[in-house]
Amino acid sequence: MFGSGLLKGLGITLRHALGRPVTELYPFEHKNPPANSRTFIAMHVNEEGAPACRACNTCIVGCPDRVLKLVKDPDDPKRAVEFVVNSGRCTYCGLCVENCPFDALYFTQDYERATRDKGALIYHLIEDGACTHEGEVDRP
Amino acid sequence: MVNFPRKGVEGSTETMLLNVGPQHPSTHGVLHMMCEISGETIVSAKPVIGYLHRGIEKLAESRTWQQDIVLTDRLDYVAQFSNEWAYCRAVERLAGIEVPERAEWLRTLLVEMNRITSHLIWYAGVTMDIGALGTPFIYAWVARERIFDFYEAVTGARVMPNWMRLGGVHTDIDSAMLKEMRDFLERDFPVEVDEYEALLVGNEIVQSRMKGIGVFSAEQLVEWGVTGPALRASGSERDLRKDVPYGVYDRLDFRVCTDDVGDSLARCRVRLAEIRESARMCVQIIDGMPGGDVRAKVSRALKPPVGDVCVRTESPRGELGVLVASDGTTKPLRFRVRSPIFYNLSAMPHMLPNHLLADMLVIFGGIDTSMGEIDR
Amino acid sequence: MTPEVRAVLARHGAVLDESGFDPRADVARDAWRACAADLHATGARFFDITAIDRGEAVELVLVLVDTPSTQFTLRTSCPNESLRAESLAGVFPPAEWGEREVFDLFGVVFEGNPDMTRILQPDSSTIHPLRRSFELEERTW
Amino acid sequence: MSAAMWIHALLWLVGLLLLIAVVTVMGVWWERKFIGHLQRRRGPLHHGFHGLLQLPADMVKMISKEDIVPDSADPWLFQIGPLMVVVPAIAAMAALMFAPGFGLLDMNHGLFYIFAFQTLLPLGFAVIGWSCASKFTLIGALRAAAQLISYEIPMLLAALGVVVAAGSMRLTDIINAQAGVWYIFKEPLGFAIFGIAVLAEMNRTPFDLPEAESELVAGYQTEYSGMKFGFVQLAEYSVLFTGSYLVSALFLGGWNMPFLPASPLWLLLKIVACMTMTMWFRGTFPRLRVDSLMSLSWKWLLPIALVNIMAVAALALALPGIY
Repeated sequence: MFGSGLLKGLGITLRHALGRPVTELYPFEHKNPPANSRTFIAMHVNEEGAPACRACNTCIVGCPDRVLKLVKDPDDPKRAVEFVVNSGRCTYCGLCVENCPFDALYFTQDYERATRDKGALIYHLIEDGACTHEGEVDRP
Repeated sequence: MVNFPRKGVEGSTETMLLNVGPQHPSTHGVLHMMCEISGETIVSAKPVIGYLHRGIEKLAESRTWQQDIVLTDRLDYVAQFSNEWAYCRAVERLAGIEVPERAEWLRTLLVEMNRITSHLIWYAGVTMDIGALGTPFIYAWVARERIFDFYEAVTGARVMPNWMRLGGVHTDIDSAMLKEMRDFLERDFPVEVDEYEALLVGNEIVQSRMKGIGVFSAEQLVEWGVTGPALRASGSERDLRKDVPYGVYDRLDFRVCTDDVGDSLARCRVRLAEIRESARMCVQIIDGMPGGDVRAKVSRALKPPVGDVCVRTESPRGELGVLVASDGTTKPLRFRVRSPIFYNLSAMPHMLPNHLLADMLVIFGGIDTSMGEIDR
Repeated sequence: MTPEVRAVLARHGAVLDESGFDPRADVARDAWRACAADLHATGARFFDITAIDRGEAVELVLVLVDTPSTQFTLRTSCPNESLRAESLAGVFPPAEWGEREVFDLFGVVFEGNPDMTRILQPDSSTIHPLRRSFELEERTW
Repeated sequence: MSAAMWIHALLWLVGLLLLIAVVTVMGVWWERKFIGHLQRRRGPLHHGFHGLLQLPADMVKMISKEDIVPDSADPWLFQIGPLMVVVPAIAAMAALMFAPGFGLLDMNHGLFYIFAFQTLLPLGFAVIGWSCASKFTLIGALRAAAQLISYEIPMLLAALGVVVAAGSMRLTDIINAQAGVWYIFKEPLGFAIFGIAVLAEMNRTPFDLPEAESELVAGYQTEYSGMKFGFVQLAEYSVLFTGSYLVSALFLGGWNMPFLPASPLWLLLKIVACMTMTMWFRGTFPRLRVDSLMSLSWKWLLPIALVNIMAVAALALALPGIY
């Protein structure tokens, strides 16, 4: 019958209206991304508290977007003095973490670093040879 | 200036040039349609593209074979896995890489799920275009978000997965996740598709708008270079998943969804049927999934032999071709994407004349544009 | 590859090479359009038209589908001194856009194309970026 | 006219303007909320009780926005266009009766008066669409004019059936005549036609072609911003209110309720129900195409409306006690 499709449509929408909304109230409710979600890059620390990076350059070569910068120690080519991430360019493809032969890099579970300042998107993982995790935010 | 000679209508008053887009609510991105209209009837039309041109084909030449997979995600950003797979298949063929069995099954699984999400985007867009305020849009989005949760849990990203690798896939899917997917696709999802169908195809207003609008025969469409669901709605059985089986399609029991009416409503029916069919296929794949490795060892500095290869795959929008040429170095000599929508859109000047302005959106919906792949 | 296609290719003096992944047929530039038109008459369907820059020449690649499951490429070469070829837009309608793209990105002019203008880049552009001579700036950190 | 009458009229005028403001604010809020829930969203939520203060905030924003006049627009027509829409829309409300003897003007031809002013709306839309010098607004305006004019005829004919049955054009008489049986039961066909036609007159889905956002960006109001846009919105909600009022008064018994004493509350409830109905349609249906819209009016509604009015007249003659 003509009109039955219309009535059925009205029924569907009404049924949904009486059901529960699906919206996530984002700033008020936080959703934790799954464990392997690709977000911001961080650096593991070994037992001595030194960065796990062995300055092998694999991540730099593998990165499609020139996001990472590494400065080696002139005395010890296996030690990184500086490791900088320009996350403003990062496409979160995950190739650096995947390629790292020492598993030094990992992804944080932190996705809230919106900023008005592009400079704030550049953060150090290693500064003066020591691991800094200033970009990372620990959420309870 | 864009070359657009007006045809005019004999014995009529002056025609009017209407620029629909590039900023318009219903051009799905940045498509610009130059329409010559007489009243509300389209006399001639010309799509103007390129507003989203990012030069991906050029960028690919300065990246290594592996890094280019990141770029393929960004071609057709609603059918990411299809693009990845097309590219990976082309390079694997060129370099002679064997893909493990389980990886093929996993790839097929996510590509079919991707077909569902891509068609859900089409559904959302087409209902919006014909004037439903966005209710069906959001219903489609809810299911899509659910599938995107699976993507994120599997690949680590929702929209730009970068999951396939040359010689396999990046991460395996554990059996708990597979079961969750199966439950959703077998139990909850078909019920939602019933609702989509009732709100679109079952609605009398939609029928009055789409029935008999934009009727094209399969011969016409093949001549114009149209592929995919738009062509199958006219009765053609062309589907590369059957014609040139790749992945594990030859081991799945599925039918090619066709319709012989060839109007806009038939195109809607075909896509909705494909959503159901893909969900059915996903369940089959999950049931038949073998164990084993998911990734073959491939050198990071891969140097495929000199030569070129063109691989055709069936993306949600039609026949996606990837042509890669190698000069024996770590970077491609040429990376060419034969975009299905690029050629589908090129048929627009043939399809639109003598239709009303409102029909333009319906016909657009029939070929399901996605500017990311048209402009590359 | 169907016998009809083989016959057409042989008639136009194409050099057939079936050692690669797909059969490829190289024709002279003069026979480009005539060969494509005869292939169209055999029922071969258009799949894609594109180009590969070989340094001293641009190789035009026309991918055609002869049976639903097989494909082959028809190729011709345009030396850098004369980047022009006959248009196939009259034979295969979708080739109009494909040729416009090749013109835009490689600079090959197709004679007889009804709308030989740039398609992806703006009309004011003066470059043909997919040529190998067009080098991207080195990406710096 | 005496001073008392002037004061009476002035008070009513202020009251009606307030009513329009409240109807617009509450209408927009309720529409957003209701459609939000239809779409499994929550609608406005954060300002005030369930987002009630969102709308006053939006109004303040609208008033304080820059008033943009396109370069090529006709400056005069562009300025007076919204007034030409909002004035008839508000003037039509002067004849609404909310309870026996409670209204600005209890005219003995009140229905005629309301329709007369609603007929002026297409002129305002045409002026708006023309003055912007934009093709989208022009198409929207022409669609609005064509649509409103074609749906007026079946609407009037359907209303005429009620007038025939009630024997009066005074709204009070029409509503009081439904103290027993509502006209929706006596003239279901007339109700269906009137409902569809009023939906089209109000530019509501599935007849919202003049502002079809997927085709025409925003139709005739594309170029308007700030408070001029606000005026057009105001007019739309006034028309929505008037239309819902007419459906409730002509067919749903107005302030009458079976087994319960007559009260303006029932009228209000019915109006809200009618408005909610239009929002429900809006949340569910796509829109018609422009040619099927026209053929629906001229090929279907108009002949059926003619049959309807003849049947009603014949019944009224044959069964004077019942009809």
